[in-house]
Amino acid sequence: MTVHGRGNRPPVVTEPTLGPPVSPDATLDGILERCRSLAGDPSLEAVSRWKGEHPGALAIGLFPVYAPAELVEAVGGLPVPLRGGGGRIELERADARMQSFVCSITRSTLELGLSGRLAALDGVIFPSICDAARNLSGIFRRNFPSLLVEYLHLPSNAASRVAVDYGRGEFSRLLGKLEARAGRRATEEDLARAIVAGNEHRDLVRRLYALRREDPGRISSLESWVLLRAGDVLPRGEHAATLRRALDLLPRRATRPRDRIRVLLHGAFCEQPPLELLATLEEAGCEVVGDDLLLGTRWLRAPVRAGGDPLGALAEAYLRDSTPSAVRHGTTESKGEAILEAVSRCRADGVVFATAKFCEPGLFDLVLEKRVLDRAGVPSLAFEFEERMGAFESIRTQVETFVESLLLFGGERPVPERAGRRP
Amino acid sequence: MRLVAGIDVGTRATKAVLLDAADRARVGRALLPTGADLPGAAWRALEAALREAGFGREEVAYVAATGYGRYQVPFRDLQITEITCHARGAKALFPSARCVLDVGAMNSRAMRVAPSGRVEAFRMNDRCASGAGRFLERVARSLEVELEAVGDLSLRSQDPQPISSVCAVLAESEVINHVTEGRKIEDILRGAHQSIAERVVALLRQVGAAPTFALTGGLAKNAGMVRAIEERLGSALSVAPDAEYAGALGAAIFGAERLARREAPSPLRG
Amino acid sequence: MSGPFRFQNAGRTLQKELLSQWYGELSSANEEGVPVAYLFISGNVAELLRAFDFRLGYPEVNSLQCGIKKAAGPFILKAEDAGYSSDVCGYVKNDLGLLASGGKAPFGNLPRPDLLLCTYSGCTTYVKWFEALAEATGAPLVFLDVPYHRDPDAFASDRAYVVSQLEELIGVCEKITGKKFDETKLRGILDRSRRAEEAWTRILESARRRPSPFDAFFEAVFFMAPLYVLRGTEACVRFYETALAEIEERIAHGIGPLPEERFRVVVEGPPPWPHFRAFGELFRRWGVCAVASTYSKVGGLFDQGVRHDPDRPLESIAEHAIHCYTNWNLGLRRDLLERYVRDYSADALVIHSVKSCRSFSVGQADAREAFSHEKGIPTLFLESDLADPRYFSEAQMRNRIDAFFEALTHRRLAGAGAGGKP
Amino acid sequence: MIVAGVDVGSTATKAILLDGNRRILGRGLAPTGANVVRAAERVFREALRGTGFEEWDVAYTVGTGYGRFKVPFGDAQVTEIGCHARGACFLFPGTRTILDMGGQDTKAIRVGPEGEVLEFCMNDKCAAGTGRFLEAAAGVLGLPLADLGEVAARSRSPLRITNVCTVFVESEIVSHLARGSAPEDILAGVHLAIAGRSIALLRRVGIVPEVTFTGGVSRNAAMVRALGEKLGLRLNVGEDSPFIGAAGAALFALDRAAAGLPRREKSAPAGTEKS
Ligand SMILES: Nc1ncnc2c1ncn2[C@@H]1O[C@H](COP(=O)(O)OP(=O)(O)O)[C@@H](O)[C@H]1O
Ligand SMILES: Nc1ncnc2c1ncn2[C@@H]1O[C@H](COP(=O)(O)OP(=O)(O)O)[C@@H](O)[C@H]1O
Ligand code: SF4
Ligand code: SF4
Ligand code: SF4
Repeated sequence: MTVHGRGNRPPVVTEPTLGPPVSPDATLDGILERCRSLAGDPSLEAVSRWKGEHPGALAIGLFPVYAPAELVEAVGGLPVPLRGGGGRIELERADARMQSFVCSITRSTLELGLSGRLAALDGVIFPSICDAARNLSGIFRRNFPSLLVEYLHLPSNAASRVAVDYGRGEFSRLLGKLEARAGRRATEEDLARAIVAGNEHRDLVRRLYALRREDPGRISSLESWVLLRAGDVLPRGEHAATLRRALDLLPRRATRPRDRIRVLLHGAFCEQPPLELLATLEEAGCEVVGDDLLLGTRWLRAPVRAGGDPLGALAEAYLRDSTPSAVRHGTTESKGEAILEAVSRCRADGVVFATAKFCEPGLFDLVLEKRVLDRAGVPSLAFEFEERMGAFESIRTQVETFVESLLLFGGERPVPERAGRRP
Repeated sequence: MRLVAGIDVGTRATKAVLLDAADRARVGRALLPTGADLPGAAWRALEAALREAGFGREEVAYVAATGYGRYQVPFRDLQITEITCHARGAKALFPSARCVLDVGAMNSRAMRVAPSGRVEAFRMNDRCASGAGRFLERVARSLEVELEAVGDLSLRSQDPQPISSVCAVLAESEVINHVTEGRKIEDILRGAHQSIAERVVALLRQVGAAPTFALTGGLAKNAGMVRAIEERLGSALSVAPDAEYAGALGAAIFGAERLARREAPSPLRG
Repeated sequence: MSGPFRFQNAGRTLQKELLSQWYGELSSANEEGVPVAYLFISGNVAELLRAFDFRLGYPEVNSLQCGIKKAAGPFILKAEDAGYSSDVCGYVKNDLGLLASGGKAPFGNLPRPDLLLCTYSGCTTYVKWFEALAEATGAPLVFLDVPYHRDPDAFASDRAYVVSQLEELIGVCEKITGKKFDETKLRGILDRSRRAEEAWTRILESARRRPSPFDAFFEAVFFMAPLYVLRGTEACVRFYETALAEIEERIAHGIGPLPEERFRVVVEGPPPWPHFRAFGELFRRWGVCAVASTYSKVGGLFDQGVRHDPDRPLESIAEHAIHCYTNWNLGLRRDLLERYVRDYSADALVIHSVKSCRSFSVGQADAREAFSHEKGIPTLFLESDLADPRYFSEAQMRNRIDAFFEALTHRRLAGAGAGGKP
Repeated sequence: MIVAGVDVGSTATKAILLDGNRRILGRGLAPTGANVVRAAERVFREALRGTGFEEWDVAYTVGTGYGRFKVPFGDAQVTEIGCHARGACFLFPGTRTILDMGGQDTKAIRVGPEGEVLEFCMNDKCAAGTGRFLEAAAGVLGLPLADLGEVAARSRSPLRITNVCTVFVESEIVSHLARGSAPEDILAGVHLAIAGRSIALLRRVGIVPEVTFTGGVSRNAAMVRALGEKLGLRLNVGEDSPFIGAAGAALFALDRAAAGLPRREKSAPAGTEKS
């Protein structure tokens, strides 16, 4: 039985599975360049290559948000977080099977499938997040009969005594399906290893965010996006090594202080905004010091308990320690508290809500969260985005206005003279 | 004399306002169609304002640009969004204004403004042009009425004909339907004005409408529009005779403040 | 053989009477000091709450009523003013707008709830709705997590999970009402539910006849209301027995809801409430009778054998919660539609896709592909909304409906066998 | 015997005159403008001109298009979907799929061998991606509609046009011009954007060759080319393509006249009589 080295303790630094491994003398620019090329590829070429090198192993797509990558890893598979088309693909076929009033990620994910770009996958897991994604799982089942399409019902009744047990049962049901498809069983050790590797990886992601928070001049939000997004197509071990190397190099990088407002970007927990949107935020004078973008498998806030019953630990982590988002039931107080806490942790001047157009859960939560911020006197700006938006003029205008409302009237800070910064 | 210029390069019209840098008195202004050449339009508007005021371009010490073409003004010192500028300009015209509504050719914007002139909240129409001036232009064109006349005509209406289409383009055929059914032109126009008013007032409500209200932008010149918005809002609007210059005025004020705070050499001189 | 008409319109008349009575009781609940619970239509657990004498309020019914009384527009705008996007469910916005306007609905005043019971069978927007109501009313929000019917393998554990939560819910209800749980009382309620469900199923199945005595969409939406709001009461049983008598009378006279039935269709999707009459008229002109519909199954798939059962109280409540139409996975839904087309000898499938409700709509365009391209069932696809009056254009609707039935007529005339029949 | 079909579109009104042997005797085309009735009468007379027939010689007239109920001399009405299908199969008997691009809406129709409508789809909520969109682009670029094809053909590197709103696209075009982009590249981009949208619509009904392109936009050579390239197919287009709706209406008129159906049944939809 082959257990791919990733996740062993101490964690492997390199895993010679894909292209050149992260060499100890890789430069930051080199790493960013490589990540950029990986992050920009909607056809999952890196996944095909991985499959070539691991005959018989499964590549399983994970639809956002709360999909347990650990289960896939425990059967020796490669979890492949799906992030839609990223604005890079034309919707030619999906439009015929999905109405225009549905969020982009569900439509573009369908297009990825219909256009054959998901051919490298053996299956897709859809966690219970919203009506659109739930029904997408049904559309996938019909259109791609050879894929293993699993809908994972995550318990939403945290108050119930039976919820964790039920969640454990649901994880176990899913694992059973994965085992059957993979033709191998996942032992307790396999699961435990995957959990440890996941914990370590998430810890690195947290360190990167801490760095951006403390020292935003070291790495732009665009660079950190690229760095994390590459993790969507890399095996966890390899991505961890990349992150670790980048984290070593970043403090040595030259930095220049910039006169910007510090903002928390919030609301894009599922469908991801186009990269240009982050660029627009930066150009318009924002330093994004915190976000809830779905980069990496970030959804667990605390390490999953190691030892004991691994499935139970995963279920409990989901129910007790997962990042709150619009697709997880929670009270306004708890969500409001979480966002205020993030504002103060990031020392943010304001919050920018970027919500995916047609994302019903996101658009509902936005109203309540914005109210909480208004009451607390935290300035905020809200707009909607789409994967395939080409024009950022209107968003630029809104963000600039927001920046101006804080800088021009903010007291001692000088007015930014941005003449010439943009063609 | 040292002058500060505010230039508002809008989708349809480019506006320039000149202020005396010393006492911020307005000394000149101009409005020209924007066309396709944005830098040229900005330049011509500034020239025209200078001509009107009788000054030379070497006297311009600072240029602040705003409007959708603000980045296309090569000789600017500073650019600020039209939202911030309209709010500021309106505040200068009507110091008691709490909410400002700017209705231009393609965009409408609603702002709630703090006493300092800071924009506290704002909304703009996005993606769909149904609640802005272009809608009226299209209606005017299909009814073969001069744009300048539509507002006054609409005020004569006794029996407004609602326009239900949300689309500025499709509304045209609805207008045509009304004509075929023998509806009066003023009634159709009134319906069109009400349809825009409905949309812009919705923007105002979303920022938390609170009196007093000021209207700026090109549609402020249209008396029928003013009336339709007032009716929908249930509150009076402050409208300046030259409300479409509010953005340029706001930009010029920011420019003057900026100049006062820090002397910057003007690229026009160098 | 046919006697005189005794039951003509008896159903609609009694329905109106019962509903206004129910609204009246609801409106005065706060003053009377009777506890009020809000809950959803789909897969709700009304019987359990009734066992504790809660008066039941249904925010969905508020929105439905506002929609059909053409009162939804201003409420929806009110919610949008408060920041809700124009793209989210209009039912939710209508209800929140109504609440923000003081809860004065065109049909009565909304009482303050003492319990918000979110059973979210089939729609995750329910969660958002009740989270918002909890914030607005301050009432306790209790969650009943009903898993999506995704996989037969999961059913047994799903049901057990719901039953455990129901047991927990009993504790909550005891605390709120100060009453002890009375199982005998629950069994009685369940028995009345079962009787109403039996009669309702017979009404639904009568549409297999030609002509159909009953329109399973345009009429059914009125006939099914008591099943939502009165299920488990004696009045509910009386209503369905009366309605069944009316239908049987029509059968005896060989008549249906239309002067002449020219096309039989299956309707998928909710109705456009704000334009319901105009919408129906567009079909009636063509002699179209709906012989089956999915909207009439949102409150429970009784024609598929789902029943409340006094002998298995909590289990049958849990089964009912899981087996409502929108909680079925798309594969099961498609199979059901196909069965309806076949068993009810329909000429075509009409899909009404509403923007508000992704729970219904996402997947409909794909189903249309399946039906029209792969199964050869003529399919008419229409788009508008169930609550928001802004998304309906009568001229466009009419164009599509006319073109579709024009084509069906021509095909019939040309002798091409009308598709859809096996 | 002669019959007429009048297609009152949102933008243009068209008329076709047929004789008993299904020969086209005359055509009429005029902008619909503000007075639908006048436009219908005008094209009707235009179609008669030079044929030697008079108005009262016309045995039966079918109206179609969005203004079909407003043709005062119409004897019956058929939706434009039915008429486009009928007309397309008449002019191009191999037709199985039809794309109709008019001034305000775009329709995709799949038909059977007899011209019977099997399935259709239309976009009509918004003027995005319709003939009006092209008109707006032409207006901003200062080009007559008839020249669009020629200009777009010169493009080597079409731009990506992202706006779908007919109003906002104008400012997008202006900003492209301001950045120094060539009008032909902008125009080619506009055509590609619309072609993409229409193909998505076609896919919904299923693309079965031959594909016939109807409606006013079929006169636009750049659109014909853009669609052909994207589909990898040759589209049926001819001189009479903009008249296909009217021709279909005339064919229905012929059937009815031949069947001796009564005239002026204005309120009932044409397909509704019993067999
Ligand atoms: N006299 C007038 N009567 C009615 N509308 C007018 C008049 N003058 C200008 N407008 C409207 O004002 C709009 C231009 O407003 P403006 O604020 O200058 O727009 P922008 O800043 O976007 O160029 C035009 O769309 C036009 O419809
Ligand atoms: N000479 C031409 N060259 C290119 N396109 C044309 C020409 N004439 C009309 N069109 C296009 O045809 C459209 C009108 O199409 P039509 O089918 O007549 O519309 P409708 O039936 O909706 O009135 C116009 O919007 C325009 O884009
Ligand atoms: S973006 Fe929102 S609506 Fe779309 S799949 Fe994600 S959670 Fe659902
Ligand atoms: S509805 Fe009309 S105005 Fe609105 S986006 Fe579409 S084309 Fe533009
Ligand atoms: S999404 Fe559909 S089922 Fe859910 S609340 Fe809205 S209308 Fe009801």
